[in-house]
Amino acid sequence: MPTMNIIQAVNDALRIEMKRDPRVVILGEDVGKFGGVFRATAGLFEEFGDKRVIDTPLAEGGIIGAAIGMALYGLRPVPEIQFSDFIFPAFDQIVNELAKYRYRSGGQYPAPVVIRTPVGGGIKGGHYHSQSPESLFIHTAGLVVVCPSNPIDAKGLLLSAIRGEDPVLFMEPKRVYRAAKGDVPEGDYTIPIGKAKIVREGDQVTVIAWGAMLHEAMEACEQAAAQGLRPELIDLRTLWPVDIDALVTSVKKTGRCVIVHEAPRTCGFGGELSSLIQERCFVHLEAPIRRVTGWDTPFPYTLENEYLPRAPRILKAMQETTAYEA
Amino acid sequence: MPTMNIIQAVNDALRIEMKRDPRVVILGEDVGKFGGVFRATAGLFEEFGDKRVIDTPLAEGGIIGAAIGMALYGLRPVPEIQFSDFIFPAFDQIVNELAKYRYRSGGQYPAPVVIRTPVGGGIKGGHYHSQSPESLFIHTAGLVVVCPSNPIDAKGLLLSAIRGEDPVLFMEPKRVYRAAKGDVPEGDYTIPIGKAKIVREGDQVTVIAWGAMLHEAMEACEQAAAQGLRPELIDLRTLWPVDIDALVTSVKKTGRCVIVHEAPRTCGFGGELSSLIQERCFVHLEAPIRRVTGWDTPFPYTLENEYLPRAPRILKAMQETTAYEA
Amino acid sequence: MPDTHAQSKAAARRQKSAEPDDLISVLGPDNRKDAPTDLSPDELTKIYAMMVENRLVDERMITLQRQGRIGFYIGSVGEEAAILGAALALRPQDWFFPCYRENGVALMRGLSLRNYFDNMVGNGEDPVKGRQMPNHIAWRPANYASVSSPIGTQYTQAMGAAWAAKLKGDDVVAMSFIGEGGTSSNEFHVAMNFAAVMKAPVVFMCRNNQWAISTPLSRQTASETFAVKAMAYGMPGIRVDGNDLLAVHRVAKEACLRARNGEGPTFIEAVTYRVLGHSTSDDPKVYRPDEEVEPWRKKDPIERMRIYLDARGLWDAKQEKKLREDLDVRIRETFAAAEAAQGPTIESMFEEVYARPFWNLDEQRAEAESFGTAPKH
Amino acid sequence: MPDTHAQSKAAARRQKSAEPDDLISVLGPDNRKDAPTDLSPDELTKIYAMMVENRLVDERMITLQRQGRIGFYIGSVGEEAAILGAALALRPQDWFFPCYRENGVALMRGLSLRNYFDNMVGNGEDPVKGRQMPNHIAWRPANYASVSSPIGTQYTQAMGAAWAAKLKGDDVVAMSFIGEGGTSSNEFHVAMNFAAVMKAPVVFMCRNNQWAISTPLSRQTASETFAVKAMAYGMPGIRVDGNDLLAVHRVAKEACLRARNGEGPTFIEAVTYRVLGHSTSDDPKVYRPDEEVEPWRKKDPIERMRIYLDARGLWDAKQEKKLREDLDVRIRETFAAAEAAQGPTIESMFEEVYARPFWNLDEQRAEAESFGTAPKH
Ligand SMILES: Cc1ncc(C[n+]2csc(CCOP(=O)(O)OP(=O)(O)O)c2C)c(N)n1
Ligand SMILES: Cc1ncc(C[n+]2csc(CCOP(=O)(O)OP(=O)(O)O)c2C)c(N)n1
Ligand SMILES: [Mg+2]
Ligand SMILES: [Mg+2]
Repeated sequence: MPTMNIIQAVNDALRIEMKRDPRVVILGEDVGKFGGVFRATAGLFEEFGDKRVIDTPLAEGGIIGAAIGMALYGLRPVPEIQFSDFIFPAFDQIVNELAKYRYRSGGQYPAPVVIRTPVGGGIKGGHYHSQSPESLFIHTAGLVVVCPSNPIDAKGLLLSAIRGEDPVLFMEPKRVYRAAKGDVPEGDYTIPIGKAKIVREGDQVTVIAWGAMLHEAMEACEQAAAQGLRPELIDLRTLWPVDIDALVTSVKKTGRCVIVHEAPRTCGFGGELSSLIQERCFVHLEAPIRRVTGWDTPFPYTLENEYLPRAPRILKAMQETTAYEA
Repeated sequence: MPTMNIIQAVNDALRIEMKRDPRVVILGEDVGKFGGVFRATAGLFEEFGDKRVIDTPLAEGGIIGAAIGMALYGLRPVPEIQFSDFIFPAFDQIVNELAKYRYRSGGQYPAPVVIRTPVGGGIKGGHYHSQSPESLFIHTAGLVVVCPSNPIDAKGLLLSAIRGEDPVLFMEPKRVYRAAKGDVPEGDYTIPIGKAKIVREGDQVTVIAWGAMLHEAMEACEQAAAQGLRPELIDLRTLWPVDIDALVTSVKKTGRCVIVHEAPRTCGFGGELSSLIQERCFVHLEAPIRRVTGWDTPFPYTLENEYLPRAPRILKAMQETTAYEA
Repeated sequence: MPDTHAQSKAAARRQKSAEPDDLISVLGPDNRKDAPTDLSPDELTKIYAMMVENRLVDERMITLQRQGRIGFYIGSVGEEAAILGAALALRPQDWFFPCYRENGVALMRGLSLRNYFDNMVGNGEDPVKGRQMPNHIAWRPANYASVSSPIGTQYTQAMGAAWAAKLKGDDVVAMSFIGEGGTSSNEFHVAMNFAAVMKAPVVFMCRNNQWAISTPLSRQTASETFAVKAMAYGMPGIRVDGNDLLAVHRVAKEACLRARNGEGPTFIEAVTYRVLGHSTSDDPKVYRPDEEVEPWRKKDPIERMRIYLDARGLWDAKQEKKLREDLDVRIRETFAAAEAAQGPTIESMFEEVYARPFWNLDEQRAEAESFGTAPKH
Repeated sequence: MPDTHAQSKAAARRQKSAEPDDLISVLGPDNRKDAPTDLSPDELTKIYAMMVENRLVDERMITLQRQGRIGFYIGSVGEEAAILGAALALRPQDWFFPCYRENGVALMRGLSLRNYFDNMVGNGEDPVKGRQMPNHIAWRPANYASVSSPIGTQYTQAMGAAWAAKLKGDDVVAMSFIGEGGTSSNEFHVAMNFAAVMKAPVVFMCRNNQWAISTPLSRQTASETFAVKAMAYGMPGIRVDGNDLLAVHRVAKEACLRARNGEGPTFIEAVTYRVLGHSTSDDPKVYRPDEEVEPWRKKDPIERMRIYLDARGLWDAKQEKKLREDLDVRIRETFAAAEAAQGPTIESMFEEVYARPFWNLDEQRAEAESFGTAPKH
């Protein structure tokens, strides 16, 4: 099995699916000859030509609006938004149009568009190259939201997403785009949407993370284990529909829970997860569910490492949560 | 004191502030001669002229982008978005620009824009005239979010908002625009941003609501009281910054909590409130915090009364919550 | 350092630039019987009957809305030629992306009157299952896309569908409508621009009915016409008398041919007038004088067609009477049936959010069903 | 039913329409010494020195970025005439809404080199407090608005500020810049349209440097020029040689005068070229041949001005040498000082999100401070 990083895995998935399904087209800013600013579509223009890998004018609303029309017509568009920070000019097309198209047409018109976009901080990108907007899209009924933490999941989930019947926001954690490497199976395989993965088993505290922060959580878990703690670490992989069974089973076992994400805390996905778990595991909870998140500020430039929920903060929350006595 | 509905109270507040502060300008679609599709700006065009009450081209991004420029320059723009469902073409200007302008300029450029917009369902408006998008804006650091439930608060809060230094999303509950009446003090008064109001005192269960759903919650509380229950009902009034002290004090007293909102449940503001309370009142909680909300679907047309969290659903949640024994 | 290449191109453009501002008319002010058209007598009387049906349906629905029997209505009174004349240029395989006044096109392309009324009452047989407001329909068998309220979004989607057809090599054109107010929207710009760059086979229709709710066109643009906007995109812009069905049909057909020939998109401004309020929620008396409306009533597109058909001997008073009487009966009976149909089930509220409901929707459906149907407020 | 009013207006428009496509040049291909200008010799040498400063700063920053001493850089090499020539037409009370390549204008309007470099390293003395990437500055004393990355948003805000000035009756003009790629954005459209409808006193500059990262201008528009887009809005559109400082200054000054005379906005396409990569993150070799770049190096706007000044006897090799040496020292010393300054405090991360921090920010600040500064990854 070849060793790949996330960019290569995404590229591999796109190539496989474009070969398999002539309906798949890629469109976006600089995705063609250049192969995308992160090179995720590199080589596809050469292989599949300018009718299937298409550089567009600079307008995200046009990219997504066009993709919707293409999907209605029967194609399988996989638009790229260069940075998720620039998805907002397309927000109306995503939230009012794409997410509601099947429902509002009485089921006559599915709109299976898979929007790929890099998310998150840690690359010295400041406000506009670092945001994690997942909760806005999870709040929007009609969208599937995916965020892999490693190349194996990235490839398998992207293949599932493109073959699915629902619109998907496929968030790629750019901080570990190259750093997260793995032995990726060759050829075709899928990883199911909606299934979390227990990355590390334990029985004292459940730690929930995804994307780039999964790696911080992993580091914190290792440090905790070195101190004799037994955390259970869950990689959500699909944010919506969240794998509620996996979460409930784990928290019923551990009685304690720490949720990690990069986005600002208030109205972030952590609040939803905390509520879902509290509603379902009330009698099992031995400590308050904790959230370790980005602060409620715009994403800063110089202090990004102080902004992000890095391992020391996660570790401390785990320690306090496991030590908690009512 | 004159009896007013919410539209009249909003109109009154705008008139008072436009007289007091020449920097205040109103802009939006149909706000001028027509006085707005809900007539909230009626008469202001005649009184203050076309330089201060301005009909714009049909582009919400232009309305908000212009308002930002005006605020930077020193005016106090109060743009209207005709329905909050149509705020999304302006989403980038609100989320990436307005909310971050003070921060990203190192404090050099405050951008005090107050965006007025009707929200919520119950008027047979279907998908596109019924949405409650508050959680998207609460998630956005830099914005204040307000939603009054009655004319007295509407007037006092709007005056506070326009006099404040922060950008505000001022959500007006259109379902009770005319139905919610009250004796509104004449002339100038303000109601502080960030302070909730205990609408009904009780000690068995805390019910949290705002806007149009406050009235459903009130009805449910009355029915509950008739059955011998003693609910405490809190009208948030300001959604962000939420009055955390009021919530924590109440839930520490009651040990039980029901949160009500119209927006879809998943990643709605209810999840945030539930988490905040759980984090702070863990040992006091005698039952799981419950959310009674809109369903996780687009807002439907015919079945809107089955979609909205009406009194019977709220009542049942209160009953179950108070009856809960671990 | 003059860029001579651009300059010679520019000179060529200026020669063509007579186009965008001329108002193309075929019927002319007198609706002359020798007005040229390639529509056959049969096609002419059919489209005329369709215009009348559209009008009578609109009028009836407005009455029913006043009676509280439907919740809302937005019609196309006075704009039938601009709408139906353009759509008449389409073939069955072509796609149509409506704004919200083009319901007549759905009927013309085969949506049953019954289904149209099902949508008006939002019953369980409504093609969109009672999920959207009246006039917000979708009808896949006719490639009639879903109406949505947010202004302009349909233009961009039409561009995407047309582009998809081109990529697939299909002989398919997409047509979309927007109001003149909608030309101010984001969507107008990106749709026009992408379509021109990609040479997508799309016909962009603009109903310039001169009002956007209470906002006059002078608040939408400082350009002399809307048609001229096409020049910004390097696309032909056509200005046509929107109350002249023959003229609208002609320019739309030419635009379809250009699209099919690989020449890309066309923008057509159909100059017409919104003689009624914006919708049943609006009262235009507040913002515009009746005198402005009066002259436009005289230019009623249905009346103009009737005079023309009459002059050509293709139509007479007897036919007119019968058409109207038949329609009246059909509309009343069909509406009564739609009104009597069952509403959508609570279960249906949770379906088709996704291809299959997720666990949260299953849970919520069960909860909603436990409360049954809510009392109406 | 021809609309004669619109037609006569249209005819008038067509007569004027020579404008948008002509490429206005003053220096001409030979940078002739008799090129007319109303800039005084003193102004000319000053603006020349400013161009050189801008260039040397850019070059130095790119080097420092390669050395890992700053995180990112985006400069304006080759586009200095388009940028500084236009801004030179502004007065102190005028407002400037930059895209991200116009930092030279901040320097020209009084931002200290030290503060500029503070922003490059994101230290605690950075005017934007280390909160934004390099090149994303704001400088209120010069009415220099905040740079933000999302393309085009500055155009709409500039329109709003200009409109506000007009509403207040102030003699103030706003100028904004966008790239030719940015003309495809939503913001371009709404900004241009609102400005024209409201007759806002704004000068819309477009640097047509022919590339948007890897995307050539042929993928941004099917129109022959960008200037022609102004016609869609009923606004004058001007096309100017963007490497000719005298020409850019002239048309910008005329546009400012129109704005001040109540004649509303002007759109100016400055034709230039992005001779380097998009930013330090980009490698243009992947997508464009070097042969395309070469001719543009010969049209370097600084070189052209130098030849002109030289010919007029206003500049010589000695002055050139001294200017460059002085700048080099000043840049090195100033950067060293900025680099040595303290970083922003953790507390500063929580300030100015709102006028005063809310309870959540107070809580979070305390938590963040308890961890201190994070180890760098
Ligand atoms: C994005 C958006 N903003 C506002 C509205 C509210 N609205 C509905 S129709 C309308 C006016 C549209 O005018 P025009 O485009 O001229 O079309 P017409 O109704 O005249 O056919 C407005 C402002 C909307 N539907 N969508
Ligand atoms: C809304 C948005 N989308 C995408 C980007 C990413 N991006 C940054 S610069 C750029 C190209 C801009 O090209 P152009 O407008 O021609 O300006 P230039 O860089 O050539 O000066 C892109 C796509 C962005 N900053 N904002
Ligand atoms: Mg109109
Ligand atoms: Mg460019």
